[in-house]
Amino acid sequence: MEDLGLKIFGAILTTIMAFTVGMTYGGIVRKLTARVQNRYGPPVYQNFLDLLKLQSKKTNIAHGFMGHMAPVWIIIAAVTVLMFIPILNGNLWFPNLSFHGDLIFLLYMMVFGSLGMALGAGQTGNPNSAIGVTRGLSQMVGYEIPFVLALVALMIQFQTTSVQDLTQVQHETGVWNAFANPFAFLAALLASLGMFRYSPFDIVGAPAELASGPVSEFGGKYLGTMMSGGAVFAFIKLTLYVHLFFGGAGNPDDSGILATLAGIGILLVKTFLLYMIPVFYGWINPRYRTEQAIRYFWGWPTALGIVGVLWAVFFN
Amino acid sequence: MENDKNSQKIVDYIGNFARKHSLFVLAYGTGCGAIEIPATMTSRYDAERFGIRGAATPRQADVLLITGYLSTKTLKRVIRVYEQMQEPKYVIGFGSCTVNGGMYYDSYNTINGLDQYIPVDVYINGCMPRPEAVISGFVKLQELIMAGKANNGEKYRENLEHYRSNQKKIIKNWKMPDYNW
Amino acid sequence: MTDLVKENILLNAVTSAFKIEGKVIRDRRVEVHADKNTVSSILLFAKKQLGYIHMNHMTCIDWIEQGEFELVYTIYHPVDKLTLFVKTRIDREIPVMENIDTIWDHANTYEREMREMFGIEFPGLVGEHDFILEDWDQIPPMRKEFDTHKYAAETFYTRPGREDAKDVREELSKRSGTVVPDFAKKYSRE
Amino acid sequence: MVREKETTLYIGPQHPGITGNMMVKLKVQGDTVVSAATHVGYLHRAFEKLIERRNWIQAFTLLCRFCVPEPDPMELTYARAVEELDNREVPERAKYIRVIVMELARMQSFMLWYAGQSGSAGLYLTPQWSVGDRNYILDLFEDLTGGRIYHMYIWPGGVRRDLPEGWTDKTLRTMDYIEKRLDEYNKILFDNTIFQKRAQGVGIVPKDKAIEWGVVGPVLRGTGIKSDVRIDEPYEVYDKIDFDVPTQEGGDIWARALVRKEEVRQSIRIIRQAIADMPGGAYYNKVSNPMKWTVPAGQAWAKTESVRGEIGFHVTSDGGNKPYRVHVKGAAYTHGVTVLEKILPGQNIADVSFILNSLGVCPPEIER
Repeated sequence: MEDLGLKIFGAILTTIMAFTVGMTYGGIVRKLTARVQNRYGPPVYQNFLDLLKLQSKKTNIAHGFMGHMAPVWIIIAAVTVLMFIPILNGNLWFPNLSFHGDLIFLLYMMVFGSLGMALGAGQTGNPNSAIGVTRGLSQMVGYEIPFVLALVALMIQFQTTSVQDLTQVQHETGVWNAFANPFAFLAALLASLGMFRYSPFDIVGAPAELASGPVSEFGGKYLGTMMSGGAVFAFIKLTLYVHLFFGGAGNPDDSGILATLAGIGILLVKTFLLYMIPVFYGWINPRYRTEQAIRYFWGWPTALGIVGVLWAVFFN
Repeated sequence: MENDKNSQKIVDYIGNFARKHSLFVLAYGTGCGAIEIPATMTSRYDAERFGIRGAATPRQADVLLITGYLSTKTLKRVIRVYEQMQEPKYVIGFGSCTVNGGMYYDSYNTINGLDQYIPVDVYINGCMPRPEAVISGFVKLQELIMAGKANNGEKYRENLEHYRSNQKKIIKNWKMPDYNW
Repeated sequence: MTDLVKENILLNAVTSAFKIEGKVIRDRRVEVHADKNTVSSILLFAKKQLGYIHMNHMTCIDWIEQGEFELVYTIYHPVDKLTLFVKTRIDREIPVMENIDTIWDHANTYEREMREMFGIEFPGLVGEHDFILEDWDQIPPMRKEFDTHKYAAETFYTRPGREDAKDVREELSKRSGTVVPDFAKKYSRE
Repeated sequence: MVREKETTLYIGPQHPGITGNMMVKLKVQGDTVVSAATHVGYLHRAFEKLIERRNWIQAFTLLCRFCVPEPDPMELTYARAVEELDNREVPERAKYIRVIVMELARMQSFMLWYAGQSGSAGLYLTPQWSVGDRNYILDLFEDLTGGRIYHMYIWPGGVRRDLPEGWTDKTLRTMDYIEKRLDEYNKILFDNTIFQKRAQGVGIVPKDKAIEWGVVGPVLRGTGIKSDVRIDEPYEVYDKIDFDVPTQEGGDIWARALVRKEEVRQSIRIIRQAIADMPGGAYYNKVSNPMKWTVPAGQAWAKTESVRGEIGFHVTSDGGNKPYRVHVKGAAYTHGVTVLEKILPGQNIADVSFILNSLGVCPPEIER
């Protein structure tokens, strides 16, 4: 039973860490954005204050059952996916369920949050929400293709679908997958631009077009819960990318306190740098129209993904 | 939730602290004062350092900023927007024309005195108020929030009949849903 | 400016074609006075024959003492840079005017506004009746007999002045020891 | 993604994408607009009625509020109409000062347009820069007139006060700074491929219909027709100053953006010339007692080129001390209603706010 206790403790620790890191990154991005825009900017912990304020709203209106469930659904989906991805490369403190899930399963699970959002937004009856959901799903169709191609390339190259094994391979050979299959990596990187929904791919909640899209009718606690879910999802995507392409973080053979802390440090550095790519891109670019965004993803990123698959098939 | 002025509970204190530092302003330029809002939000005056940022829809907003005079046609929309906002919510009257009509005191289409129709927390006077004045108005609102004195939504709920009768005096064709939360 | 050649040619062209009065106001400004029934044919003539293809403006002036509305159509020639005013007067009691939004599309907006603000009817004008106002049940507000101050004072809440409000001139003169000049005294608050 | 079903979508009055406070009612099929209708009146303050109750000078406090982003062209146009009625001469120096004020107004309004145009496209960096830099121009106005936004500076017969000491030097320094910054803006917005992709071929105003629809200003110049009140009917001292009027072919958002981009450079050029050529002397042909001032009976039509196009004032006097009737034609009056309703069908919903900004729709000018 000690094992189970450790697991539960690890799971709670993982969730707290994912939430904190996701929120803090959001705050850092706000601060950096402000500096780029010649401003002083809000404090780094501003997102926590916003969340606290939203959660302490005294009235909260829900539009029907799905409107009530959508934020819960999102956070459940976020925590579930979080359990299935390796946090520190098989570190004993954060084992969670990462040994049981594989990439294909993860792909399915990551859509779950959006699905909850879609159902909830549909029930609010706001046309902006409906259009926002349609746009979100269209965009997902766009970026999922290069992303899946990149993952397929990795699966073919290393003959495994397990995230754990993919990380292990990088640890053993010392070569990051980003270099082992650069085409797949680039395809996935470009797809990540759409995944993080910064400009030019913020078409879902485009303020000048759709107010704030699917979340138009959500306020107070619901919006706060969605914000937390979003923060966890950001951390999930970043960690997954780091483990798939950047050799993960931490040493699977050493689970001592120091090694764990060092692993967390490396994870933070890698995820932050990765996070900066869509953010940098977003600072200086206006927004695409929906069909332009899809055309973008089906252009170069998809081509790179196909090359990545061919590379995996013929050169390894 | 009781909000005793003298003895705030620790929960209230934390809540008020968060509310104070995170004010989502509804992006609704109801009048000409809206021209100074971009200046307030952007690089020279940068209101975001106080946690003030724009919100796109009334559901997400905390502060309704009435930027200037309200025509009767807009008043109807403002009431609708105000009622959609979630409590605790605050209203800032911006510019002289919200106080007493200002230079439009004799216009047949603008209201004089915003607080007859919706409760107002803070008035910022001037025509038009400079960004510094706007920020000082927000700081004043923050002080009120921290002292637990900004209870706009409660005031509206408790005196709903008073406000309704005033509103219906002006808006002739009343086709709006009831205030139900 | 100089001899106003272009202006006189224009004036002659319009006045001789329709047998109406007109005059050259100054350089680049020519006005003609027309009967309300000929206005649309003058405008069409000016647009098709003379090349006045841009309509700048369309306004209505309420001459309450004469019991008439004056309508002024301002049209412009983009090449000659001349402005032609076509003025007409219609009865204030039966305000009906020909609809010209078939000649210029954007005349529709002006006419809708006039219908709302002066109560002038334009037969065949499309568009909702509420253009600017909403649920307006008084007389059209831009008519001279509508007293906006009285209406505002009756309808809207008037905030009473402050009890301690002071007259600025008196206060300043008291503080600085100067005398309020005579001409300023009539503006003082009693 | 064309679906049979039509949805009604209201953009505004409370919507982040709308310019000011108005409403566009759209019928939408999928992502495509089928029909559009403009609803205005949310900002109706009955200015024209109120001006009839004010005397000639008091009207200025109301006038400048007609269109909030650019108050000065309104003052100038009204002042010119009143001068025409009153046969009042304007001193040469005042004319130069007016030109400088006009071009500064054009620049500050350009910067707001810039923010609106890139903000509605989803680029949030340049709005922060340009609205921030706009404050430097407003500082100049503040030094000159005492007000940031509303100035009440131009009066019939001249301007209200002379240039303060050192103001011209400060203006020239600000112009140098703005010119440097404009290069940086252009790198961010105009060199951006995504902006080009979004702006090109969208919101086309056809060249053959443009004049008939009453299109004016940069929108008309964006269709390739050279039309500018400053050269068509030179007022003040624009005929003594050397400047170009840029035009572009195409009639789409991109063409209009390029026209405006070039126009603001011309403004800088005009200001530099006007400061260099400025004569001395009086700045105000004084009205003896403005409160009792009467203007001879008559009608006058004056027009001025504002940043969004031609602004016209039709001023009628019955010989009294109050205007009998003042009717304003703003540039947005046709852009915001007729033109918008005509060019929106067939566009993507994503472009509605983009087109609104590009046409320079200013609701307070439509309903006044």
